[in-house]
Amino acid sequence: MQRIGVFICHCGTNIAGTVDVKAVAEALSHEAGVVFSTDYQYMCSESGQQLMREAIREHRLTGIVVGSCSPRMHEATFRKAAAAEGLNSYMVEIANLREHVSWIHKDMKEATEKAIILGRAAIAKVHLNAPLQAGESPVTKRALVIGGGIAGIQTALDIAEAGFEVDIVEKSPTIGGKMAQLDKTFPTLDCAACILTPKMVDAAQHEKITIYAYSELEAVKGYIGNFKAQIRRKARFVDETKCTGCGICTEKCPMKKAPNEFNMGFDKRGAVYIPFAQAVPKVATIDADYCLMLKNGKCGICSKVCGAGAIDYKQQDEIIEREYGAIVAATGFNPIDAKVYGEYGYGTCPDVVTSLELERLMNAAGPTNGTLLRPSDKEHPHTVVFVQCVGSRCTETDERGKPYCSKICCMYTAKHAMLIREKYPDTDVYVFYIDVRTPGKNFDEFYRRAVEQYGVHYIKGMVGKVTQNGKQLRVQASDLLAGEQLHINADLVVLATAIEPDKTARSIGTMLTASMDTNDFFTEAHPKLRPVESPTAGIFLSGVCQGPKDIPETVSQASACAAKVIGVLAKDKLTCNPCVASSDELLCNGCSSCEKVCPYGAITYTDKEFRGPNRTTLIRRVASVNPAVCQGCGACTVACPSGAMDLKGFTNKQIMAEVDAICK
Amino acid sequence: MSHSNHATEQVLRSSGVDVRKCMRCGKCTATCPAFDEMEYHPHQFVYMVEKGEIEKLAASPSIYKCLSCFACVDRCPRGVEPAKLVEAVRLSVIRKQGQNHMSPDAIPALLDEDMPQQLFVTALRKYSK
Amino acid sequence: MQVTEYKPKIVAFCCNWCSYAGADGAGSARLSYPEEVKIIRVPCSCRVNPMFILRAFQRGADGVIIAGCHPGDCHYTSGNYFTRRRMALLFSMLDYLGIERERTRVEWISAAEGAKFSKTMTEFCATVAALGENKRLEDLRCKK
Amino acid sequence: MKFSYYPGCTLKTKGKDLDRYGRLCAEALGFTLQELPDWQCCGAVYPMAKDEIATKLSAVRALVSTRDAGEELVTLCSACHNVIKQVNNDMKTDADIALRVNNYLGLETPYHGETNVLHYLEVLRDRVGFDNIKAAVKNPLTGRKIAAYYGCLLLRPGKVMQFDDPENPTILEDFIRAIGAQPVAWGMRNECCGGYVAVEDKTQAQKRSGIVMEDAASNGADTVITACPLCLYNLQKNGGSTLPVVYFTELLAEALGVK
Repeated sequence: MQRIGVFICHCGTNIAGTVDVKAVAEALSHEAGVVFSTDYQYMCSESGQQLMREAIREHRLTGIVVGSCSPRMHEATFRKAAAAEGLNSYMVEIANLREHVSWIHKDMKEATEKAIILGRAAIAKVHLNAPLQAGESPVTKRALVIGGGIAGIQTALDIAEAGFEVDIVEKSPTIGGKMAQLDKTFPTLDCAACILTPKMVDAAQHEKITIYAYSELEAVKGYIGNFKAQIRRKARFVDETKCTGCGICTEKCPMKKAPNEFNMGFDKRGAVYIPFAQAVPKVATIDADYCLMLKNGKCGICSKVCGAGAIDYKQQDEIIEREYGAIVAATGFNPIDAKVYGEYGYGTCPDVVTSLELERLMNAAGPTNGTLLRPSDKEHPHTVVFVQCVGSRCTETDERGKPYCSKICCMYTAKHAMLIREKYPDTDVYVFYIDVRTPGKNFDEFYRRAVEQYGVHYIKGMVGKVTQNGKQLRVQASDLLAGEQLHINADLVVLATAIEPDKTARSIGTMLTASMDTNDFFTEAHPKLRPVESPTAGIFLSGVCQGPKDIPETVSQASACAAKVIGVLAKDKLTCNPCVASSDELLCNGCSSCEKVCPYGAITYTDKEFRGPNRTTLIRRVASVNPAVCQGCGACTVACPSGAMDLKGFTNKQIMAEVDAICK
Repeated sequence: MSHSNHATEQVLRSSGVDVRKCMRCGKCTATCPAFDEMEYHPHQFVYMVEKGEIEKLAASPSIYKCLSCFACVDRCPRGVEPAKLVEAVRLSVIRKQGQNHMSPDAIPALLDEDMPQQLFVTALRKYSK
Repeated sequence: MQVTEYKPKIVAFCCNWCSYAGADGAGSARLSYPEEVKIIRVPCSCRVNPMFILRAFQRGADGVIIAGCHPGDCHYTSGNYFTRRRMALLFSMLDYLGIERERTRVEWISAAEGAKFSKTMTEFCATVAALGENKRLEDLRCKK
Repeated sequence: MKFSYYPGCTLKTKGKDLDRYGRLCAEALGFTLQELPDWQCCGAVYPMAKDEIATKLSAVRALVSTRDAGEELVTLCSACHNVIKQVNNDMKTDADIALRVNNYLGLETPYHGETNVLHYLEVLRDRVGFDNIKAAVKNPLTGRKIAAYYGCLLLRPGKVMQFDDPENPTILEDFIRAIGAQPVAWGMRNECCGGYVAVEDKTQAQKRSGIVMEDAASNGADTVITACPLCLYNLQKNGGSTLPVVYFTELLAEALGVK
């Protein structure tokens, strides 16, 4: 039999104004097991807690019921107070007399009655409470970052700086991501490579960081603190440890027909290639789809010219297994395929390009060495039309576009327009916009500068159709403020295409059991208060994989994400929520129903020996719950047909005792 | 915002268009081949129906200028389908007695020998009840 | 003799993350609902065993409502989907037993929907009150 | 291969060539077009309003009699195709329209859009196959530069017509290649010819057709092909160009040697 203490809080007049607190304390003092019952003005105050602690000592209380505000408010406070007196904190139950009684009812008699009933329910529950011990699990002090763009690099650097080991897994031959392809960055117009490549080098040289480039995540098992990941290191056909990155092989490769992804396919690269001069790791990769040696065994030139003997045509994919305490998704984005927007002529008119393609056309290391020339005839364009929101902000049922705002396009278009006007003042630049969205530090000023100082023509309206008209493009558009339909003869049309999560995000999300929204962006644990964590413990989110964002935002989020990861890795052991499911092995019939409904994969089955009749041994298949993985939802308890599965802190008996007390 | 009246409701019901989906991008108007001939343009149809200004639209020759080419229907990123509003407003006019825009008697004078049947059947369908 | 107004007994199972917080929200905003509603906190609506509902009816409850996070918003990703399916089955069984369909309900109430909580509870009380006392499953041994 | 065939009014009068060559080619390519008995005019234009029921009935009748014959319905005229396909879609997806039409028609078995509607070009692409057409060509139109004019009705609304990419179609270009000619790349191939307003407002039709014909000519076309009698009329009569405009079936017949 428990020795229960009841403490009814006045909460000033918040509760006492509507509930007769003295009557409640008096009524509950007659309940079975209650050895002490009182009321106090502010139970949460220091003196209120003191009162409780004294009562625990004096009356040797084994259970506590506090009639106060919502447990979401002060449950932790009272648990702590009880624990300070040596009482298990899970022996405390709260009857919510404020949010659920005094604040919603006017009549004192009825409110008091209800308060007594809620108090009784809490007492009934406490009778069945058992002391619970939070379990502990060890933490592997290494983090995995999936994706080596600016988000992944920043997160890795911050974690490494805190002294923890980090592995970056990047699917392409080099880290750097989309930012490496950009020309300048808004709103300061510093060159992307100048600020990114030092960070890439930092990451490569950091003793705590290991970069697995040209590698992909294959499988993940485990839970927070204890993940096991398999990483596929794709065959480069070049020994990374031997290659010096001298580039002789790339020059001598006779096969020069592979489209150069880094330059958005505007030029060609060899079958053996280094994506760009500042690539990290700076090693060559052989493209098996184009290499003559790999395809038909005829060539071998790269192997002959390589002084380091790094070429290895027989290299195979390799799978390595590593352990991690936390995993960061930094899988990034891609622009959508603009070909679906045939009305803008992309794919049929060569001088209709996407914004990312324009970055390469303007970049000094790009296919035109930084001179803006149009793709069709390599002439300098004199009229450039920008189309905003291509595939962004579409209705949910739209098959071609995305329902969200891609967020970065307004700003990079202002940047493009400004750069073109600055470099080529004889060029007319038109920007067709629906809204110009510039929330960000110095963002609107930047956009205004494009209009006021650089004379970019911003037109509120949309482009309806782009067609080839001889050497030029015929752009038909609306000018909504003037109420006109415009027909512009343009030399270059730039589409600000929507961005979408990288295609690999979905499969990675599945591996990590991290939830995603309908657009394949990772879902955060809380949209405001836990924006860099996945609801799945131990999985963290960095960069655009969580939602569209620009570079400054990505970097802030990447660092925030690192802070959260460090918070996990800094602990030697993780405390688990003790209110987890557990199975009574004697009742379990091994049916797997619980395993099937568990959203966390916390339940496994093992064959166990049991004593049978007449000194025999029976082997039975029984469920066991990993308390470090279980989050305590209770889905399994209801699925269990034999009643073996129960949830600590919310047992079947406890809840039914509450039901009985309420219905009495 | 609108003083919702019977005419507006009729147009909304008959067209099946949800005007509130419009984000005022103007792609319909950008794409409209009949722009020059119209007093009110596709995006204005959407906005004015939302405001309940059916009378102005009904009195405008614009309702006889839409080519029913479905370009605005296909290209609208919000799935608004402005052409259906033009049709619904036009119907609300020609369904009234004596309000036919073109009577069958007027057709012979407009014919030339090469005109396909489909041309004046369409015109009659569009212009009269 | 004064005729006391009939007051139904209503048990509300609320998930800790959405609906219990929604009930707190209703309290903070002082949005009243009948005091007949007594809330039991569960971690997730999927913790509600059909047994609990039968027990409530047995012990004389007149209505039982289960409130959870909106579909897709479950703190545990998929718990409320289990609830939805399980309760659909249970309710049709209760129907078969002669417990009116209106005495049970599943509602999705988020932490931000204090107003919805209060409105839902008020409506549910009125519905149950109109049905009168539940006698079908009541265990007479539990009567005083 | 046998299909129910809906020719439409214009193909019986001003658009006889479209029909005649279509039938000849079908025979040459080995499929049968069985003209629907007692078909009525489709109404020439799709009535967009949800509360227009009577004007959708004749299309439904054609669809129902095709269903009852257990066949697929082939059309040749773009306008008929558009009307019948869109009405069919209404019957399939709009329960209210379907209910009212079915109530009105009092069919033994109510109709809910079961019939598959194909344009003649879709039969060529998806059933016969352009490769087989290429093999069947006797007089390849080598050296001819042909502009494929789609207009509006074959393509739009794309979601309903499901004919080809409405903004970047290829079916007619593939057809042109199959008969040995060279397709012209041009931007105005899916712009409106001016349509029915030609009755009332010749200048509007002239402007629209003019833009189309000028674009075809400036891209080096020697012929423009279409599947629509109204487009043919507008482009020829109001296009202000001497460039010949013919039905695609006529060129097919020429290539197959059945003209």
